[in-house]
Amino acid sequence: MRYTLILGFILFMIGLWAMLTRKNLFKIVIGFSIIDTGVHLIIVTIGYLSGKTAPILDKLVTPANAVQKVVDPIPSALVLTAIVIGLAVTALMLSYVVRLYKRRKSLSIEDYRELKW
Amino acid sequence: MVNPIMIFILFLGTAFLFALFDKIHRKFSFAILQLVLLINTFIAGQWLYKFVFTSQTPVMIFTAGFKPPFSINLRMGLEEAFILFAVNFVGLLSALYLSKSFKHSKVYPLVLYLMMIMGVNGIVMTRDLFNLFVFLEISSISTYALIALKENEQRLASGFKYMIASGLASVFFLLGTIFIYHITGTLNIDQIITHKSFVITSLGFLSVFTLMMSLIIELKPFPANGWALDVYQTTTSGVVSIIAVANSAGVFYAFYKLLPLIPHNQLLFIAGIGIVSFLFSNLIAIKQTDSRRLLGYSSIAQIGLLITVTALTRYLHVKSSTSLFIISSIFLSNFIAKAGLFWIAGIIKKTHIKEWAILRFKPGLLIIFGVFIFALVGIPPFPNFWAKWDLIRFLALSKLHIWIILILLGSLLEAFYLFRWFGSIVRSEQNEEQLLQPAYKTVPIIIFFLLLIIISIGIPIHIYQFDILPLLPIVGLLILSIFDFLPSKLKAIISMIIIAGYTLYIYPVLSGVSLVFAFIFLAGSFIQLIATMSRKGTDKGFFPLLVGMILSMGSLLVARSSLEFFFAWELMTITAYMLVLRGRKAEKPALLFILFSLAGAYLLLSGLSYAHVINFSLVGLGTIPISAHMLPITAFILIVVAFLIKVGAVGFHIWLPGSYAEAEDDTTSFMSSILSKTGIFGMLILLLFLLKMNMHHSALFTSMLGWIGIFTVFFGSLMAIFQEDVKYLLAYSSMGQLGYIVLCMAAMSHLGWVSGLYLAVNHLFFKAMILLAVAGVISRVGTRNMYEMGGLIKKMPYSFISVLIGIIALSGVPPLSGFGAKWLIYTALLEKGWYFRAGLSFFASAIAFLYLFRLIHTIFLGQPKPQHQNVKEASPFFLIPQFLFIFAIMAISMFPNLIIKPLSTFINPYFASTIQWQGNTLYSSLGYWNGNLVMYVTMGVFMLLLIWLIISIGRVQKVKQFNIVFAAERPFKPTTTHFAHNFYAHYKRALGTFVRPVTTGFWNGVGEWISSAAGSIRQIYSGNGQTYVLYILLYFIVLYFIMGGK
Amino acid sequence: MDTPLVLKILYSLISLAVITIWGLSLGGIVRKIYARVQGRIGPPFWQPFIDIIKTYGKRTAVTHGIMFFLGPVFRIAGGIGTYLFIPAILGSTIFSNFSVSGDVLLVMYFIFFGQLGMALGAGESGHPYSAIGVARGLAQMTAFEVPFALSIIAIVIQYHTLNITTIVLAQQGSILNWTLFTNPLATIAALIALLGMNMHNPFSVVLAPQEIPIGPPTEFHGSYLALMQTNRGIFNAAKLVLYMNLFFGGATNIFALIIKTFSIYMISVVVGVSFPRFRTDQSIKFFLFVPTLIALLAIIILVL
Amino acid sequence: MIKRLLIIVVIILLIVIFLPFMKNVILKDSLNELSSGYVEKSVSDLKTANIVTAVVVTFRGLDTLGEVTVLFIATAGVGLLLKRKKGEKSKKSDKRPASEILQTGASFLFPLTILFGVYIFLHGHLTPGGGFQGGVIIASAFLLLLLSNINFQFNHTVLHWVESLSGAFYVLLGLLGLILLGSFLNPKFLPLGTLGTLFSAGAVPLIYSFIGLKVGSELSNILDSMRGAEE
Repeated sequence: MRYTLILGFILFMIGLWAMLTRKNLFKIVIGFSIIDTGVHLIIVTIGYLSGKTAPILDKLVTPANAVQKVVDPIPSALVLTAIVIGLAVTALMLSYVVRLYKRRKSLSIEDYRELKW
Repeated sequence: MVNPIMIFILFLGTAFLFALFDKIHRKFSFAILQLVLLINTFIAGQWLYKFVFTSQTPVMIFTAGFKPPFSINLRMGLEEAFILFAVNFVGLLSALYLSKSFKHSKVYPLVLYLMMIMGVNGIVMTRDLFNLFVFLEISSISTYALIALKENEQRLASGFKYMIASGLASVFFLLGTIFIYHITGTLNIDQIITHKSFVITSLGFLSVFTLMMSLIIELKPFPANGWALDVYQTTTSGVVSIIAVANSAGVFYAFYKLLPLIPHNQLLFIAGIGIVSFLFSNLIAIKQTDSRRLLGYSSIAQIGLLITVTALTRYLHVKSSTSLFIISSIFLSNFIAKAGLFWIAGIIKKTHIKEWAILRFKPGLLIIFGVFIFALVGIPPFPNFWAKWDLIRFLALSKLHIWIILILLGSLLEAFYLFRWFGSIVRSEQNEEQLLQPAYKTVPIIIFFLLLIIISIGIPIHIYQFDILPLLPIVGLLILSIFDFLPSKLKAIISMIIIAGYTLYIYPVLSGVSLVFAFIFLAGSFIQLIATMSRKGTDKGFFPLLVGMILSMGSLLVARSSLEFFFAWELMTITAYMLVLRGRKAEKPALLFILFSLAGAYLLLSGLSYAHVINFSLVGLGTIPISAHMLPITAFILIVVAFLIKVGAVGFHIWLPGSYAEAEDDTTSFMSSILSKTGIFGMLILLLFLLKMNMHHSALFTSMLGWIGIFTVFFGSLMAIFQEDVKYLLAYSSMGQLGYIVLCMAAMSHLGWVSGLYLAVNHLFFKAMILLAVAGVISRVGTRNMYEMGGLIKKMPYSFISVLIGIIALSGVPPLSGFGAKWLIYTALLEKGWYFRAGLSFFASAIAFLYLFRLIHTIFLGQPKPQHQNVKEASPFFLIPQFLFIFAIMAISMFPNLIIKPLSTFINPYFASTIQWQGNTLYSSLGYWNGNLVMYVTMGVFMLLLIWLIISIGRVQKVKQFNIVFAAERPFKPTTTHFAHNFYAHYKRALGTFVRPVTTGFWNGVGEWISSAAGSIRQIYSGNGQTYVLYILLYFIVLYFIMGGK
Repeated sequence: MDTPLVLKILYSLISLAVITIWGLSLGGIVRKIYARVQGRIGPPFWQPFIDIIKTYGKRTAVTHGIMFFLGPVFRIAGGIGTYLFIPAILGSTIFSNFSVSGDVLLVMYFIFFGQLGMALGAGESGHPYSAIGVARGLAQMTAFEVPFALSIIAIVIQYHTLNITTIVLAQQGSILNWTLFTNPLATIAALIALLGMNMHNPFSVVLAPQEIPIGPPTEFHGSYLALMQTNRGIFNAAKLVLYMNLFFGGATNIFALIIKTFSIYMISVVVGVSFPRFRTDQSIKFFLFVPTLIALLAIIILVL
Repeated sequence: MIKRLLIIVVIILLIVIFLPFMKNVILKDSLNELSSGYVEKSVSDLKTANIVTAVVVTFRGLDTLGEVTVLFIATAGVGLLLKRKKGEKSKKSDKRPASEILQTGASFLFPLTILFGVYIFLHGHLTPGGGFQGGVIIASAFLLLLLSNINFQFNHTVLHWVESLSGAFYVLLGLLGLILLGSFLNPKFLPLGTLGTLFSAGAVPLIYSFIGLKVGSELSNILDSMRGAEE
């Protein structure tokens, strides 16, 4: 599953590229989201064990053989939290962008740099 | 004991229900909020109490009914309790501070506020890596949102920058966490730390590096911190104080918790990150004019220092209790002071630091402001001082020289801009403005102020086992502060009583040379205090500081350990600084004074740290067996330079003239005649050590010292003659006289020391006399320019007499005591074989005539000015001490053995005596002197001639001012007839090259260079959020390669 | 030392009287020499006595204040004191004066006593020329003090004492024992300094006739001036005696004293008549350069 | 241009630095000690069929509480930034109403979606999904409503009560664990039941239900705030 790992990092870099080069605030936020997604993908990959199934007991996965049959439940649990947190941050970022736009009617990050030095 | 998990339950329970509470009434919900914070403060406080005062061991709290690593656990130990208490407490106070904002806002900010504090609580307690991430996010996200409180465009822009930077940091954290989990198979921090050997693999290192970098970026290291500065600059005060202290505290603790993951050999890099941040933030802050941004830089610098100290103490395996003390003291100073300063910023509501001048009209707030600044700089007794003391000692023991230099350099930069700010407020000329001080805003500030004071007094007593003796200066200062409402005369009397009492109290401890200095410091002060009675009104603040300063000097004498000595030294410095700052135009000079004094203090600190002796003091000297290598050469040089700065030796003298001249007139007299001797006292102790331990090359050092002394004499005297301002003249004169003392002490012989001490005492007499007389004159004529005076002998004859006696004593003309000094000096120098130094000092003492004549002539003789027609004699309060000193001078002139004999006995234990007495004649190996006989002969001849003259000429007519032989005309006006301005033009033509301001130029250059460096470095903060992100990445990359990522 | 005090005072008075007469005559002689060099007849050598008697006789009309009044007293007390602290003739009880009260350092510093008092008195007169004169005088003094002090240091190194009598004793026996010969460099430096002390040309800018009438004493007249004129004689002689003691083997009798002091004085007179006047800054530079270097050389040689 | 180049360099260097993450990771083929412990314990001690749920709600319950809090904060933050104050009435919207299809579809789908959401969180301990997922589905139902009906107004009172109480009850359940069993968020104070049935896993389904309600109402709240900011 190394491919998904690498894919995760590719997403990371794409997001970073967006954050660093796009001037539009929305696009920067989207870039951040992409990074987040990449990291989530990485987390899930870390928990994946090839050929195994979701850690939920059912007919196939019985209490007796569960340990051999399931993937690591921890990263799944973690990614759940991470996603929610990512969502929260994104929501706030977007709200900021909305407010900024309301105030100055500009979405370019270059227009918000009178604070410096 | 309350289960710490209750903190979360309380926070969350109320937060979730907050919307409902709010529906009842805002007052109700706000009360709930405060109640929650109060209870949590109490819970944390209770634990803190247990940890500090009982032998409570840290406890682990498990959740979910499982043991870790299966469940998340929390820890409550001393560190946690300490930070939680601080954070919840500041949360409580800040909530109070924000009460008005909260009253008119939506309900959300209150909820966010609660959650932010809870987030920090969680960060501190949790022992699970991912849980740590969650709590970090909780506090960050609520911070993001709170920045928008009282929204404006700048807040929004800075908040957005903050979010993208901090968002990136949290992504790194996540990345690090998951890979650490992958490697170790656990998320429990304690388990991870026990498995930390995984760090050596490249994957392991990268994971830990990514994780730590995330935290470090959240700690806002230079230069990856532009976003944080914007937030500090814009966010509303109540919120920013929480961000700056509580949030940082949380993140810092997370860093502290995870630091064991860093391999030992990488710790220095981490320390390097901190020190870079500390140095550069302080450097750039110099250029800062926006008060909030300035505080932001200072916060970042302090966090940098904390990082450094934490990493270094871990690197050095410092005992945990000690390292904890150092870290928590630095932490606490910044915590309290920064919160307080940001709160004050919210009251001032001005951005530019100069506009803070309105504080001047709020003495209470100004004092608090000053105390906070002192706490940041590390002035005793505030916690930072103790931390610095211990820290530098450890670094010195471990020979981490470069770190000492960097830390002290950064501290000096910080002191520079903070004191510059303080000075500009105190001395600004801005008019009074309306300043609202609502109670809800002032109460938190006052509480923190009191807290700081309590802690500051608690530390020396509890941790360093100080008894009352070294703390007496503070006690004295406080007593006088209580009586500050009384009129000056009364306060002067109280001060005199206190000083007399103090002298009696310490008298049993004094012996030998310390008696001499006790006489100078305490008796000298006592007499000069009479002069302060001339102050009008209540003159608030003067007496507490003065008494503080005098008692600190006394403390120097009776200090038993290096720490006590240094404590008294710093206390003296800061009180003196405040006194100087009281002068009307003293802003710049006072800044120079404190800068050089602090630089000196830091040198002293590092010198004492390098010394392998813990009682560098006169009392301590006797209690320990002295061995060689006690004072390594480095220590010796550092300490001696520290004292040379205090004395104002050439090269370090540029602080001296300004601060002596611009201080209030009676203060100048204290400073010049008394305070400057503390440097001599210190040097004496140092030389005693040197003497006892037979240091290698010690002859070379003392010889160098001798040259420094004589050049100080020479340049001091030479510069004095070109001054138009009487106080500048006297300041340079002091510099010269102190140079003589240094020269004598450096001679390291019986006669040398006798003459040094003799001169020290004598200088007290004549310099105090002259300065008080001049103070009296200035108080009447209202100018310090000598050429604007003239002919005052007729108006102020008594002042004239004391100046006359003073200059005769100073110049060394027989028969007065000054000749004794000269005789002793030359004899000592010639005995020692320092011929060239003796020659130069002849020259210098001849030069002294020039300025002395100019002094007396241009003020008292020559043509009186019309505007001084109605000038009266100076106040008797000025005259009484002068005449007491005249009496003293006359006494020791008539009976030199009165003073030389005891001095000689005091020196006897250290050097074999080379002088003998025969009656009143003093014999040295080279010559002899009978002061008594000289006096009689001179007086006899003089009186005879005088009587003869009076008899022979009978009645003479006293003529008016212009009745002189002036080319048969009457001179036009006194201003043109009074030959005073540029009196020694010809001398300047001949020797002007020597007084070119080389030193001043040098120091100015240093200042200029630092300032422009700061100016160009801060250009990196372009204001563009994307650039800041780029910096973070670059920072990440560069550090990765520096730390040798594999 | 064992002489009773009254006797001691009496002796001093005698010694003082002798030196006063000699000092004043010396002044007269010099004026005569000056005149002759300049092709004039000049006043008789007893002219100073006449001058003094005349000025004493004049009514002393005005005073500018207490310091003005005290100035001349200081001045002459300084001159007399200086002389009294120097042992004038070796072995003579009468001429040993009050030299028991101090060594050469005392004498060096006592020289300032009169100058300071004079400067103060002149200062109170309020006359700008006085102040200018004082400024120049003091400035010049600081400069010639340097070679003088250095040569004294050289002597101290040489004889290991500050005691004038001891120094003189060490020079007895042969003319070659004189400091002049044992330590010529120091002597030369000191003699150049003497030119400054005596304020003859080229270092006469302090008094500078034709420029600032007579400098510091401008406002003084009558008895004041008389006192100062008397002092000029005493003080001059005292300095010469000091030089004689330090450099020229001292004197064992009054004639030796007279001859030696006269010869020493002639040196500065000769220089004085043959040179024009230096500006103050020039003379400062001069003193700090040539004689100082010579004196330094003297010390260096001795130390090595 | 230089900046662009710098960015490229930075990204390349980051890739270089991150290489060990991609290269050196040894992908495992069996559970590590901790996770196999989780699997065993959730079956034997907690009777929770969905092991992820066991981890999320029980073992790492504090995380989840924090997670809910984060969402709660986000709601507050968005509310602070975007929500209009009372009385600050929105201008009459001149947007055209949603299409017929959307309106009809929405009114048909809305109750079903809600029901689905409730199902998801109620069965969180048995099947994939749980409180968060269920909550999101419920919120999406409201989103549908918002899209289809431009004049739709949330009943804020109900929303607040649901949000507040569900959160408070969550904390209360955790507290009960503390009081009854001595550790916070211990769900075992309710009977554990039999593995794989609805009433199993102690308080987990209850907790997840509250989480579902809380998340649903919070997200709806965010939607409401964001809509308020539109004009």
